[in-house]
Amino acid sequence: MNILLNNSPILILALPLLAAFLIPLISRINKKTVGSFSALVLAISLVMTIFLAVKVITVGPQVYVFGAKSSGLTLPSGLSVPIRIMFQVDAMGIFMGLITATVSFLGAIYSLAFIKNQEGMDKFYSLLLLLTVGMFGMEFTGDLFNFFVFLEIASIASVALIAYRGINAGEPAEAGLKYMIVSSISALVVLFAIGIFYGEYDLLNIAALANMIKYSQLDKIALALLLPVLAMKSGAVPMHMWTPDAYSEAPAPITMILVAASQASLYALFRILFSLYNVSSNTLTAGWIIIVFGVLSMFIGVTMAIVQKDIKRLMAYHAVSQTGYMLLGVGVGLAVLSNPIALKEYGITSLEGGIFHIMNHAMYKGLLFLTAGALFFRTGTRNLNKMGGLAHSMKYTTIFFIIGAAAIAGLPPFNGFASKLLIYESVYKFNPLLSIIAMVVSILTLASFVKVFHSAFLGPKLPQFNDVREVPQSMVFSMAVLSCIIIFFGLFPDLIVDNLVHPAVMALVEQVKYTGTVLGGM
Amino acid sequence: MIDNLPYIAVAIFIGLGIYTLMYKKNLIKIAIGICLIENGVNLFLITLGYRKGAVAPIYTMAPSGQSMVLPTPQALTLTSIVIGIATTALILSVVMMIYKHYGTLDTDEIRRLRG
Amino acid sequence: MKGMSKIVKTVANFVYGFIIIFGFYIIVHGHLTPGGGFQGGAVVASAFALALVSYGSVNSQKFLKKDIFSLFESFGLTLFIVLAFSGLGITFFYNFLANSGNWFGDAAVIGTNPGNMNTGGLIPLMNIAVGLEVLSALGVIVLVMAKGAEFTRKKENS
Amino acid sequence: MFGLLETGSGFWSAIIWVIAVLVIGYAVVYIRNKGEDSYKKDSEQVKPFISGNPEGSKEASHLSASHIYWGFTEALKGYYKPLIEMHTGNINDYSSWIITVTVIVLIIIGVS
Repeated sequence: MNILLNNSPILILALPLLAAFLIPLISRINKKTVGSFSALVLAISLVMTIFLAVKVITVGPQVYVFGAKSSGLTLPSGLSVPIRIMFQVDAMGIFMGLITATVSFLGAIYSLAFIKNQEGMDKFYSLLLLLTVGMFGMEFTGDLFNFFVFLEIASIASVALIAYRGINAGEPAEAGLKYMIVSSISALVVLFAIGIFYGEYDLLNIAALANMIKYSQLDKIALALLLPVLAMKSGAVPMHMWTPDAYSEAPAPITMILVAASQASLYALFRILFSLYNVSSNTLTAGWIIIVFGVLSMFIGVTMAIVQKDIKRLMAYHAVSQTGYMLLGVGVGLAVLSNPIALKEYGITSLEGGIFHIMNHAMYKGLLFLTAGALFFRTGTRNLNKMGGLAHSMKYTTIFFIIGAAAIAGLPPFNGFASKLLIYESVYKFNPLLSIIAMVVSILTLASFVKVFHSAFLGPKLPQFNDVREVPQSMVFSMAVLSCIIIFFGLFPDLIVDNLVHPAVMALVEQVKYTGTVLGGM
Repeated sequence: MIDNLPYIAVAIFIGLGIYTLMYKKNLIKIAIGICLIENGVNLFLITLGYRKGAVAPIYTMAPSGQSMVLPTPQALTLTSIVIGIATTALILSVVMMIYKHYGTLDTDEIRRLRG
Repeated sequence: MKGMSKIVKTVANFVYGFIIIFGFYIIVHGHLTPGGGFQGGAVVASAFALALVSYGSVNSQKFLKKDIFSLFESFGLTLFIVLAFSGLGITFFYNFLANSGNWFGDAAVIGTNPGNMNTGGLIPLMNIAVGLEVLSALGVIVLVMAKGAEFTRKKENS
Repeated sequence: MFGLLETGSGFWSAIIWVIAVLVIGYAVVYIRNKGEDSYKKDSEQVKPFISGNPEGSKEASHLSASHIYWGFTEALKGYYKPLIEMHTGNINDYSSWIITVTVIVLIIIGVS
């Protein structure tokens, strides 16, 4: 038991990795067990993530060094800088890890019915596990180059999954190609920036780099290269065009996981801005750049969503818009990072709002995409114009959709309201205009979900949907779990904020904590 | 000056790649553009690890006392080449799928997803 | 794809074995010389590409089977990750074979020397696993691309 | 207690909110029940009044998605037209946007 817990940072990744490679072998013996096998592995991974989270929150950040004589040996034989690849899990990393574990487990459960008996099912689950591995790796790694490798693993796996239906139709292949090209550009730019860091400091470890960083001209260039591409991977306007394409064409459980994957890029952006640069950089400028990205994403995302006719495309634009809230909250926190009074007064709250919104968004947007998948599963269309009256025959899905839509629109008492309230109130003290824009966007969000609700669920029962039934149990199970999480977060937001979000924010703000776990001298 | 030539080559590689991505309409050419940028970045990494007059970093073959070039950037480059092959293969196979359904490689026509 | 002329086929027959042997040489000597699993695997896969080009995709399917390739691919990957797991008593990826006196367990000699095959611990084993994976994965890629080329030609002709 | 979430300038508690909603809702229902009950279920009252025209079939009356918020988009035509034109779906434009934004950020961070 102890050995499991000590090795849990790597086992969370390594077990899905092993399973991903075993699946092609298993499917030769029995094709049907593949899905339940991967769900089982992801469940183990989820349990281990929860145990690791308890350990990280109570004990402190965990370091895992690959191939060393002991897993905590960061500086072997008197070296002053770490040379081995290591995983470094602090409160922020495990916060994202919990999201990834939950979402990928539920995605696998949902896929049991959604991807039943289709051609290439073994490859689907292999890639799903690889995508999970890539996301976990991006969140846990303490090494920049390792981050690049996991970024590429995640994007290659997600491209293959987006193009999963590309054998039979052209659009998924098109969406996959677009995502592949933008993500290769971003990965190469990230690699170039890593090269700059290596050329300047001869280091790849984030903590050691953070200790040395001077914000010279080269560091400025590296920051300016990393910031937009990572914002692009998380879907910030005006580089969001891949988001609706990829999200709408991927199978629904994959879309849910892709949302978490884009948030892993967002996490990397925050990690670089807070843990790597922190106050050594010009935080006001970087913060305002993030805020501008955020406001543009919020507003353009939601206004584009209102005119969409494809249900998943509409939700994808909402994903862009909600990413804007996170960017806004964290951007305000970053802008006042070097000002201790403002940071204490509203900066921390704003960061809490932004970070809490990440988790909330993963949950309710996942739920909404799953309901859209359920509609597609039964009606065979994503076009809202062709839907109607589905509440008559899909009662559970309707209830789940209402919960998700209320949460995304920020209606109390659901979880979206709690994080949005934190953002509104703290951002208002920073700049009232930004807060007002955020509220308007929230209203427009509600308006566009009223449209979806009316055109898909309300109205008389349409004759072409007479034989539509409720979706299978595994799909209902995934959606029910997400709904329960949303209601729980909505009723007890203080539990989550105090126990998970606040430690995560402090892990971001206090750079010494991050460097200290590797370099000592806490 | 002569030491900086690799960096100039890097700039040319990446510039050509960006030009290809922005202005070439053929999907195969776009894949080539990605490859160009990738080669530029790989060359950048390799050049960072180069030292004048140093030998290859092989444990058993280096004469003692002689300085070696840095092995880390070479390992990084190798990894990025491997990833690059996977990326290129994936792009090309997706392009093949697109050609199967759309019958064209022109980016102006491959935009059923828009708006 | 159709096969090429008799000259090409004869030369390909002659070179095929040598390329494969060279590839395996690179894989096995990965811990001593430049190269390793990926490079060697790529060299072996280039032999497959040569066979495919010279004999045409229809004829070469007799000896290049996609099914066997994908079996070897997942086998190589699983072997690699199992090797990484095997060090888990200490840490993941821990090289417990190095300097242990068992397989590949000799200590490496410092200074100019031709190199000892029996060093490196887990690294040669991992190189073999990676080599197996890469040669079969690239083989699959080459075969699938050839199939796709076949399809597009049919489409253009019709 | 009660799930109090400090927001910096106040607090938020979903439990209290739910209790308040229940209390107010009960009050509203109570007041409503006190009113006069003149609604008769099986009479002409329940039928929609369409100036004496016969009622159309229910299936035909469903309002599809593209008709909802038509006025909104029509009024904001000047905003929507360039915005939709911006989303060309062309891969070249995707890359161009990324590179343009990167250059702008490079300039801003470089100058500051």
